[in-house]
Amino acid sequence: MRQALPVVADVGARVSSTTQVADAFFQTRLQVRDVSVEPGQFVQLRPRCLEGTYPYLRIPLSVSAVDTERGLVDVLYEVVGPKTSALRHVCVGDEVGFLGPLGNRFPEPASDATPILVGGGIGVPPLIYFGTTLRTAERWDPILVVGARNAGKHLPDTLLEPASADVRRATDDGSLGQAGLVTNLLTEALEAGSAAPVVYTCGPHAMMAAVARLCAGRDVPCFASLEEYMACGFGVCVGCVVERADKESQPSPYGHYARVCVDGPIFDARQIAW
Amino acid sequence: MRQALPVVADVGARVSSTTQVADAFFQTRLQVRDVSVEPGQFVQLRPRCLEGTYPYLRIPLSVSAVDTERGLVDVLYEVVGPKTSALRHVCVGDEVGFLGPLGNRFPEPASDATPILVGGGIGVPPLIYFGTTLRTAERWDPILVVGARNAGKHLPDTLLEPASADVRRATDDGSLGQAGLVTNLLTEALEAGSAAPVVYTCGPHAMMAAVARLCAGRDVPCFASLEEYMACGFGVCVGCVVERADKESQPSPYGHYARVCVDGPIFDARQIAW
Amino acid sequence: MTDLTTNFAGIELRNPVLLASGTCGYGEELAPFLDLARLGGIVTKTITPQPRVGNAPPRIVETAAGMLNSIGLQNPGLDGFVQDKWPYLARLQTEIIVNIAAPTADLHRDMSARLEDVEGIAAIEVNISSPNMKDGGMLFGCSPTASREVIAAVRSATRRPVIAKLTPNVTDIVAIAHAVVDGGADGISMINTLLGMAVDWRSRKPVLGNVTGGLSGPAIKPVALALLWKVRQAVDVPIMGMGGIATAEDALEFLVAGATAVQVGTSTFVEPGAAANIVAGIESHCDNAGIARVEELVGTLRV
Amino acid sequence: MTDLTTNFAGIELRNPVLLASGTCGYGEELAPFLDLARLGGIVTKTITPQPRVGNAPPRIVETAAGMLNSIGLQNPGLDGFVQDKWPYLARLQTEIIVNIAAPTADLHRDMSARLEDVEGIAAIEVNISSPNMKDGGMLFGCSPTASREVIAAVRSATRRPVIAKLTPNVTDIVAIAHAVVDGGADGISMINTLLGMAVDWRSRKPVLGNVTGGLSGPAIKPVALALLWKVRQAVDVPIMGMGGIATAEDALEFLVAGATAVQVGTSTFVEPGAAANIVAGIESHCDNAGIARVEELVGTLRV
Ligand SMILES: Cc1cc2nc3c(=O)[nH]c(=O)nc-3n(C[C@H](O)[C@H](O)[C@H](O)COP(=O)(O)OP(=O)(O)OC[C@H]3O[C@@H](n4cnc5c(N)ncnc54)[C@H](O)[C@@H]3O)c2cc1C
Ligand SMILES: Cc1cc2nc3c(=O)[nH]c(=O)nc-3n(C[C@H](O)[C@H](O)[C@H](O)COP(=O)(O)OP(=O)(O)OC[C@H]3O[C@@H](n4cnc5c(N)ncnc54)[C@H](O)[C@@H]3O)c2cc1C
Ligand SMILES: Cc1cc2nc3c(=O)[nH]c(=O)nc-3n(C[C@H](O)[C@H](O)[C@H](O)COP(=O)(O)O)c2cc1C
Ligand SMILES: Cc1cc2nc3c(=O)[nH]c(=O)nc-3n(C[C@H](O)[C@H](O)[C@H](O)COP(=O)(O)O)c2cc1C
Ligand code: FES
Ligand code: FES
Repeated sequence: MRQALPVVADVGARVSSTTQVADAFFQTRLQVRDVSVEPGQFVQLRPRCLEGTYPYLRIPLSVSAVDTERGLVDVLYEVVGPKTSALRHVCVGDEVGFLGPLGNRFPEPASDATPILVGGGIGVPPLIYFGTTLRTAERWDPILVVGARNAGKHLPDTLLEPASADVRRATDDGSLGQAGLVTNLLTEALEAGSAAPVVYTCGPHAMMAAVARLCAGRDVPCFASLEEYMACGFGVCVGCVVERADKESQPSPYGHYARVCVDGPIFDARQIAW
Repeated sequence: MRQALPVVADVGARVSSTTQVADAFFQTRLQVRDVSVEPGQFVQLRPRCLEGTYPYLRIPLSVSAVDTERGLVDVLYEVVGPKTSALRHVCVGDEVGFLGPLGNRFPEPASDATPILVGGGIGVPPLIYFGTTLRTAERWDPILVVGARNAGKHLPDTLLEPASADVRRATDDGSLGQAGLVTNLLTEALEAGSAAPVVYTCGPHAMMAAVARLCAGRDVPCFASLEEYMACGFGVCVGCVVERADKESQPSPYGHYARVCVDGPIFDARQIAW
Repeated sequence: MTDLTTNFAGIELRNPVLLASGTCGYGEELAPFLDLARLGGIVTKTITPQPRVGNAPPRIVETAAGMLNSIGLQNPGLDGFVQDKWPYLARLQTEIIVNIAAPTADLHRDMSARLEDVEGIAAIEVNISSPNMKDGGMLFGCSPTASREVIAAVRSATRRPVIAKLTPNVTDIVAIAHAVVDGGADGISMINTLLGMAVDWRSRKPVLGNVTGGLSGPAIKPVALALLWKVRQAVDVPIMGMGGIATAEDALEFLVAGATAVQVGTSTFVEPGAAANIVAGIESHCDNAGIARVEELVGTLRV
Repeated sequence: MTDLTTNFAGIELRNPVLLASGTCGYGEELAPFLDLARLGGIVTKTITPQPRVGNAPPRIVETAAGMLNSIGLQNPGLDGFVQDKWPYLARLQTEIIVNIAAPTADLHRDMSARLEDVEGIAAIEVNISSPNMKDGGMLFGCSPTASREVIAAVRSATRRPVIAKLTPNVTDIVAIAHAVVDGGADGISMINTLLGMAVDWRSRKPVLGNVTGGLSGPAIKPVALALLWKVRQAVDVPIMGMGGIATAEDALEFLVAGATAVQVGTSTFVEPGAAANIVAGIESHCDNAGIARVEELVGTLRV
C-alpha cells in the first residue's frame, strides 16, 4: 500500500487567487515551485500576515487540485475561525508559508476495481483531487457520493466534475439530492453491484464511522482519511493521535495510538477504533 | 486653552489606499463617515484581519490629514512591528476598526504669533495636520523643523509642504539638510528673531526634552505631544501616564501623574517632568 | 428568549456579565461607549484606605495575546472614592461591587465598616491578589492563613456579600478557596493577573517601570478555566470567572466550567463596548441552543 | 563575529540554543528541516522507566498565542529509548540532554544509574514539572521537599550534570529552586507548561481527552521571564530559559534576564527550522550590537 512520497519542504507560496465557491467555502490557488503532491496529502499553511501575530499554529488543509506544470496547488476550505478567515483575506500576490506535502496518500485501487468516494463537509477536497487523478488515468470511473447539511454547504458541480462523471448528493434537509445520510447513497451504490467496489471516505468522524461499519459488514475495502487537531503535522509532537483497533496485536512501545499526520491521514478503516 | 473636542466614536473605516511614502513609512487613507478630528488628536485602529487574532491592543496613530468633505482621514506610520505591518497589509476596500478622535488638540497660537513646529521620526504626522490647518487659516506662516537619523527616514516634500512653506531639515549623519540635531535648527530659528514664537513639538522623548529645555531657557511657550504605551486610549486603564513637573502644587488624589490619552497627548511642556 | 438574570450570592444580576476591577475605572470613562445599565454590574477599580499615586511609568506593555500592567492601584483612596466617585456610580442602573485592598486585615475591616454607611453597594470584592501591591494584595492571597484572616475581617464588618478575588500565582488554589470560604466569603472571583515581565534586551532593561506586572487578556484564558474548574469542584460558593474573556463564547465556556457570572477585563480596552456585545451574544447563542435560563448552563461541564 | 559558545554547567555548547523536551522527539522527525549540528543541543522527549502510551486524544488544542497539550509522556520507556532511539541520537553532532521522569525518587535513581552506561549523554534533565503525569512530574515539582529528594536521588547515581526542570505552577518558585540546588542540581531549566484547560461549551465537554493540559507558546513568555528573573537572583547555578521563544529577540530577552542558554519548544511546530533561525538571528543581532561573546549578555538586566 505504501507508495513513495514526495519530499517535504518549508517554502513560500504566492496566492494567485481566492474565490468564494459556495456559501462559506473558499478556494485559494497557490503558486509554488517544484512541489508535487500525491492525492490525499495535505499541507500546513501560514499566511504571512499572521507572522508575528497569532493564531500561532499553521492551518492544515488537504489539497484539492494540482497543476504540476504551472506549479499550482489548490486548497478548498470553509471559513470557520480566525485562521481560515486570515487565509481568505490574504491579498493576491502575497505569500503564505507552505509546509508540505505531508502525510500519506490514498492507495491506488486495483485496476478492475470501482472506486466509490464518499465525502462530507470539509472532507470533500482530498477526494476531488483523488478522483481527478483516477479519471485522468483513464482506468477507473469513480463514483462520488457527497453529503452536506443543506444545499448551501454543497460544492458546485464545476468543482466536482473533474473527479467523477457520476456525482450523487444527499442533504440532511433534502434541499439538494436525496434527503438523508450519505450512507443511504453508499448502500444503494454497493447494492447496485458495481464490480469490486473500494470505498474511500473523508468527512465528519461520525459519517466515516458509519461508512466504515457499512463496508466492514459487506467486506468492502474502505480507506478513511482522518482529521485531528494538529500542531506540527510532521510527526514530532505526537499530538494528533487516533486509537487503533488492532491494539492487542500491536504491543509497540508506542502503544496503540497512530499519528494522523505521518502514519495517516489515510488508514485502512479496519485499523481504526471508531 | 481647552477647546471643544469632537465626539468619540467606535466605528468602521474603509481603507481607500495605502502608499509607501518613504523608506519604512506608509500612509493609509481611511474613508470614515461623520468623523471630525482636531489637529493633534489621534485614533486607535484595529485592522479587521486582526480580529480573532492577536496582537490584541489597537494601534494608536496620530492623524496627519483630514478631508472633512470627502470623509477621509490619513495616518502616516512607520512599520515597526506586527500591528503596523498588519495595517499596511490591509487590502484596499477592507475595513479597520476606528476609535476616535481621541485626546486633546494643539492649542491655537495667538494671532500675532510665529508657530514653530519641531518634529522627529514618527512625531511628524500630527504636526503636518496642525501646520496645514494653520496655513489654511491664512493667519500664520508656520516654520516646520524636522529631524531624522538619515535622509531615508525623512518624509517627502509633497507631504510636508501643505504644513509649511518653510521646511528645515536636519539629519544625524548629514545626508539631508543640516548635520546634527533639530535643536540646532530651532536655536537658529529662535535667534533669527521671529515675532512671538510658539513651539509645538512631537517626536522622540529625548528630542522633546531638549526642545522643552531650550524653550524654557528662552521663555518661549512650548507644547509637546507625548507618546506612551497605550491600552485603552480613552482614559480608563490609567496605563499611559507621565509624570507632571508641578506635582507639589497638585495634591490631587490621583497624584502627580497625567494620562497621555485624555489629559494629553498635548501638554504645556512646563507641566511635564522631563 | 433566554432568561439571563442571575443570582450571585444573593445579588440579583440582570445578566451574568460584569466589568472587571481596574478595567472600567469608576464607570465614567466608559459611559460614552456603552449603556452600563445593560450589564450585570461593574466592579470598581480597587480602592485603598489612603490615595495611591500608582507605579512609575511605563505601566503597560503589550504581549502575545495579552498585556502586562503595573498600574499599582492608583486610586483616590476610600474618602476620595466616597466623595468623588460614588455619587456618579450610585445613579447607574446596574449593580456596583466595590473592590478593596489594604495592607492589613484590620484596615480591610475598617474600610468595610466605613463602606457599610454607603447606600447601594451590592457587594464587596476583596483584592487579595494584586501582583502590583507590595504591601498587600497577592501577599495575602498566596497564603491560606492570611487569606482567611483578611476575609474574616471584612466579613465581621459588613452584612453585604463578600467576594474574595483569588490569584492564580499559587501552587494550590483550592487551599486558598477553602480558606476564604472558611473566612466567610459568600463568593469567589478569579482570576487576577499572572505575574509576568517584559524585557528590552537592547537597553538591558525591563519594559515596565515596576519591573514586573500582571498578565491579562486572551493569553491567560486557559489558565483561568483550569483553575476555575478546580475550585468549582472544591467549594460550594458561587464563582465569578474571568481571564481573557473577549467573546460571548468565551463567557459561555466559563459558565459551563462553573462560573455563575463572568467579568470582562482587558477586552474593554480593545473594544469599549465588549461587555455589552458579550451580553447580546450570550443571549443569541442561548436562544439558538434553546436554553431557557442562562443559569442552567452553570457548571455543566461533563468530564 | 560574536562567539556563541556557551558553557552550561560544564557542558560546552556550540551556541546557547537547544530544542526543548517533548517538542523534538528523539531528533529524527526534525532532521529533514534543519541541521541539528547547528544547534547547541537537543533535549529528548521525557522517558519513563516503562513505556507509556500517553493520554487519550484529543491531545492538543490551539489557544490564543499558544497551545495546550496533554500528550501524557508517550514514550518507549528507558529500554526502548536506549535500544531504538539512542543509536540515532549518538551520531548527531550536537549535545544530547536526556530528560527523565519517574513515579518515585528511587526509580529516578535507577534510571540515572542505567543511563550512566550510555556513552555520550551530555546531561540529565529531570522533569519534575509535567502537568500531564498523574504519578510524578509536577507532583514532585510543587513541593520543595519532594523536589530535593528526586534531584538528590539522580545526583547520587550520575556524574553527569543534573538539570532540574521547574514548573511555573507554584506559589514560590524560589523555594523550589533552592531545594533542587540543595539536592545537587548543577543547573535549572524553566519553565515547563502552565496548567490550562479548554472548554467546548456546546458539547459541555473539555476539548482535551485528559481534561486539562499544559499551556505553551508565546502566550507564556512574560510568565517565564518573570520567574526566570526571580530564580536568577536567588541561586548561582546556570539556568536554561524557555517559554514561548519564537525569535532571536525573544532568546536575547531570556539571556539578558539571566538564562545562560535557552530552549525552543512550541515554535518548532510552527516553523521546523525555528531554532536554527534563532541561532542565526542571535549571531547577527550580537554582531550588530558589537557583542564579542554571547555569554557577556547573560543576566545583564538592570533594574
Ligand atoms: C489533515 C487535515 C486536513 C484538513 N483539510 C481541510 C480542508 O481541505 N478544508 C477545510 O476546510 N478544512 C480542512 N481541515 C480543517 C482545518 O484545518 C480547520 O478547519 C482549520 O484549521 C480551522 O482553523 P480556524 O482558525 O479557522 O478555526 P478554529 O477556530 O481553529 O476552529 C473552528 C472550529 O473547527 C474545529 N476544528 C479546528 N481544527 C480542527 C481539526 N483539525 N479537526 C477537527 N476540528 C477542528 C474547532 O474545534 C472549532 O470548533 C483539515 C484538517 C486536517 C487536520
Ligand atoms: C498617541 C500616539 C500617537 C502615535 N502616532 C503615531 C504616528 O502618527 N505614526 C507612527 O508611526 N506611530 C505613531 N505612534 C506609535 C505607534 O502606535 C506604534 O509604533 C505602534 O503601535 C507599534 O505597533 P507594532 O505592533 O507595529 O510594533 P511593536 O512591536 O508594538 O513595537 C515596535 C517598537 O516600538 C515601540 N513602541 C510601540 N508602541 C509604542 C508607544 N506607544 N510609544 C513608544 N514606543 C512604542 C516598542 O517598544 C518596540 O520597540 C503613536 C503612538 C501613540 C501613543
Ligand atoms: C490595567 C489593569 C488594571 C487592573 N487593576 C485591577 C485592580 O485594581 N484590582 C483588581 O482586583 N484587579 C485588577 N486587574 C485585574 C482584572 O480585574 C482581571 O482580574 C484580570 O485582568 C483578568 O481578566 P482579563 O484577562 O479579562 O483582563 C487589572 C487588570 C488590568 C489589565
Ligand atoms: C507537545 C508538547 C510536549 C511536551 N512534552 C514535554 C516532555 O515530555 N517533557 C518535558 O519536560 N517538557 C515537555 N514539554 C514542555 C516543553 O519542553 C517546554 O517546557 C514548554 O513547552 C515551554 O516552552 P515553549 O513555550 O517554547 O513550548 C512539552 C511541550 C509541548 C508543547
Ligand atoms: S501533528 Fe504533531 S505528530 Fe501529528
Ligand atoms: S491608554 Fe488607558 S488611560 Fe490612557
